[in-house]
Amino acid sequence: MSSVLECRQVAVQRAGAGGAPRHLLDGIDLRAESGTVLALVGATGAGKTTLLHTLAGLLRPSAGEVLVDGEAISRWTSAHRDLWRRRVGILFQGAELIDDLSVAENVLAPLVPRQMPAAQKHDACADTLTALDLAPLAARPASDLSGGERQRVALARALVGAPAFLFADEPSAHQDDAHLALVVGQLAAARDRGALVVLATHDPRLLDAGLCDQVVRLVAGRRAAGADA
Amino acid sequence: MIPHPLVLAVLGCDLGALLLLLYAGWVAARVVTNWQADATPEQLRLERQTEAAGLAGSAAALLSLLGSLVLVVAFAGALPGLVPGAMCGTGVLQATGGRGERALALRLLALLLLGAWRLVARLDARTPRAPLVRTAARLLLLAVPVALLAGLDTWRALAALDVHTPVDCCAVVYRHAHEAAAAGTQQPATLRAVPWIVASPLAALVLGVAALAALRRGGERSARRTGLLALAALAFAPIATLALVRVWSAYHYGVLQHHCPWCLLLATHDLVGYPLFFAILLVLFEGPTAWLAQRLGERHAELAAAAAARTRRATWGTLIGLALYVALAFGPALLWRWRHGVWLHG
Amino acid sequence: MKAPLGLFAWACRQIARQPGTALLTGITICALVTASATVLLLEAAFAATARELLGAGPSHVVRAVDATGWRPLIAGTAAETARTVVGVTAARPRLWGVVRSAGGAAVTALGVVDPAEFATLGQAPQQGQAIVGPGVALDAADGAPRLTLVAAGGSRTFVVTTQLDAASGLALHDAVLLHADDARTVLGLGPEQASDLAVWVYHDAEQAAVAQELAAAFAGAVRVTTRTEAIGAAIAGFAREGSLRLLLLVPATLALCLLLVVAVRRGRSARRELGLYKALGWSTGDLVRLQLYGALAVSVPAVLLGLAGAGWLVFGPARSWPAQWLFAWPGRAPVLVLTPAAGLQVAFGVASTVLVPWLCATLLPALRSATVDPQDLLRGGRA
Amino acid sequence: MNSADELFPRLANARRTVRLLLLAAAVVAVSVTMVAWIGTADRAVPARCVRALALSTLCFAPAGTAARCPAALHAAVDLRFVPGAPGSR
Repeated sequence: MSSVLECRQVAVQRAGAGGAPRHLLDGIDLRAESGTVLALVGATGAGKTTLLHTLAGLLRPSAGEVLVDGEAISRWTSAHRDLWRRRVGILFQGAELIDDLSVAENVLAPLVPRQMPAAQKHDACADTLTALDLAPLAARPASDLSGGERQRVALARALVGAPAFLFADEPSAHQDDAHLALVVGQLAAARDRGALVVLATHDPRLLDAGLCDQVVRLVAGRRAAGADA
Repeated sequence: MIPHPLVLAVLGCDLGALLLLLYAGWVAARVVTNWQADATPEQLRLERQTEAAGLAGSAAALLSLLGSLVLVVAFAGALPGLVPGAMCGTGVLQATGGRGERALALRLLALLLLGAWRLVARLDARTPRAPLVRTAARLLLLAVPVALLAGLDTWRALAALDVHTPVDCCAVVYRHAHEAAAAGTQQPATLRAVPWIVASPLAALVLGVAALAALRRGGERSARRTGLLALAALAFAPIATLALVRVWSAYHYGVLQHHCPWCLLLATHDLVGYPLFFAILLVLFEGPTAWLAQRLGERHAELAAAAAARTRRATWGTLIGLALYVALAFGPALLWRWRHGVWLHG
Repeated sequence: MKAPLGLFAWACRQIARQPGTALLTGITICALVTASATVLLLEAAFAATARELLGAGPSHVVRAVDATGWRPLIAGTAAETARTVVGVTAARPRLWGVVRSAGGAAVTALGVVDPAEFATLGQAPQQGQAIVGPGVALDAADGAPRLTLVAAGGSRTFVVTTQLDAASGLALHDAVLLHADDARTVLGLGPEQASDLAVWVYHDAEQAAVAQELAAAFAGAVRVTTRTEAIGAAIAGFAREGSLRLLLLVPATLALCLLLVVAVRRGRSARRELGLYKALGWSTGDLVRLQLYGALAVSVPAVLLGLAGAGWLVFGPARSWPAQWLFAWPGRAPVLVLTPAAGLQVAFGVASTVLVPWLCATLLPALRSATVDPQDLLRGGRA
Repeated sequence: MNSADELFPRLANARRTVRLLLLAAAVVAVSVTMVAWIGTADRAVPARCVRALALSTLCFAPAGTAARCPAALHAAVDLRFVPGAPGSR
């Protein structure tokens, strides 16, 4: 089922030092359809992560609207945005793993409250771990992993529920070339499965991999004019 | 207060419900004053607390219902053994010095208000923009003080329970019957029973027709049909209760003048009072719920589907309650007539 | 078989991550339930036993009274007087009283007035013989077991033909059954006298009414006690003793409060993880259920084991300990009766007075921590 | 890893431990209830004693104490049931 994600004049502000409002995003417009990859590029602090989290429903825009198939999800109550995130896979910049749980348990976490047979949950975890070369680390606690391994576990956690929307913040961070190919392969597979993949990245290896259908450049919270590829 | 386990259970449930209701009421007050659909951190925190308050309120409603059921079981079955002279709940209520009746009435009112709040809150939770959040909060703020009063009255009634002074349990029941007889109406029992013998089947018939009419899908006059159903249910509940106590209970007791509601809850009468009063309460709850859900569905388009489903379920609930009452109230009377050839009332 | 991987399993995993707190919570709840359930169960068992067993006993007991206390009754005339009252179906004089054995213990001497009635228990004692209850200590120095009682006219020694087994302990634990004449001698009664009069009526509901007519039928001052009053007085005394023992709940309740503080503090520190779950698609209801399952997984077994512990202390081999400590019961306590209804009531009462407050105390912090929003997690700058 | 126990060993162990604990608690509770039930089976004997000797009190308190026969208490006297018998408080 094809979906359309849109932003109309989205702005996000936060109380800065001394209480004066600080604009993290201002006047953002964009549109992306499922089955494509959208890359958000820009310098550190340009607002890539904030826009990614706003699209994922983690942040509510101070102005403007985020629409999915014409429905303004940004106006929904928190409870409904929680449930909407079951169609979403999120990869945080810092991986955000639960250190004293094992790799497999971290990947299982999103599926725990869902009404799915246990076998289906198990198979989804096993397949995702194998696809990202994490099967040997399944029983290891997340605290014992390297940076690259943590990022791949976080990606596996984002992919395990076969999400309709995948929001990945720096998915290629700490990855060597061998594992980068695995990551790109999984992102492409998600796209080919019909998901809308939104990446926030600095990594030219990712942009040159021929993965992205649309690139949006952000400068100081605004969309840079004419910069789309 | 006698440390009877069921008394402890009622107090435990009420204490739990009280704690949860105070939390839910605090959040409801903040919703009524501070709720605006924007993206400030305060609004986000308020939305989260509203979710939590909804869960706390539901848990409190469940505990209140459980506490009320345990209280009725205690009055009907466990405490008569400790009150000298008490044969059933009537004697126990006497031993509470009249506080018991008021506590039960307040608990019923609190449960009605919590039921209305839960209906609105659950419909509201089914829609992404929560159009009814303020209405639900106001209803909860209405229910909280009533629930607190009910809890206090219950504790006072149980504390005032006198297990030393004998009560004249059945004498009270027979005195009421004789007072009714001597109140200038020297008619025989039959004539005094006629109004109830006519009114209760008639009320049941009207309620049944209204429910079946409300079940018919759609149509522009569906709001009026559920309105009629609500009115029929509100009229049916008191008539059915009084008719049960004044007339139809005689066919369970086998005695004419024993107008006692509590003896129906005794094991000697197969606890038939529990399903009977459950049926009446089901009609009392579900009848108005059908109309309320219908009205909410009309006023908020995004609620239409969820409201229609709830209206249909409430109408079926009313029909089930009605069928249960007819079977257990009128059934024994018809059986008696078929077996003995005459009505017990002559 | 693939183990279910739902909220309950995840809640169990959360417990396994902090086993110490869970164990301490469980032990405290178990102790609290055992303590309160033992007292309530003992009271319920005592009341149920008294009602069931004494139902076979007399409905009224008539005692003659004067300014100094009890006076013996003239057995024959008293029984005839009682039978004149409407509703009385039988009246039987009784010979009984408290005497001391040579060893110093107080025992209850009972005269077998009606050997025919006694036949259901066995051969009635002849003169010079005695049948003793399981709790009476005998002196068996030279072969045949004997019992010496210190009586009104000096000490008397009896040959003990039978010592009843523990099953009769509820009724005759410290009783000494004697021939009627021996009983009168030991109790200092005349040949026609009796300690009091046992009366049976046709219908139990008439107890209160017949009591007044019985008192009026006797010339002298008498005190008539109905069976309901006798049982009520015994239960009330027992309940008063028991209620005092409930004070031992104070330390256990304080321990539970301490654990609540730990639970609230743990809830606050888990906010970051709960915020992450919210970001991964969990709802507030899921988080509350997770913490509720965790609380139930700890408290339900603790309550069950607590109730089992109380049951063991009241009915099991260890039943003598609470009987001695709570109610100064000497020696081996009898086996009490407990009706299913009374047992369920106690279990239900204790579980709700411990489980419901504990779940509410767990639910409220759970509700507060479940209201975390992913934005709180993100604002922490780590994401 | 074809089974959940292999992929999630600690999760499976934790769940199994709690289930065992719940089961053990239930078994202990049921067995104690059975002990209580069996123990109460022999109440026929005391019932016969009460009927045969017309007893109006049971032995829950030692002879000679107020709790033994509270209904027999008289406001004006202590507990000596028989004149001349040694005081037994």
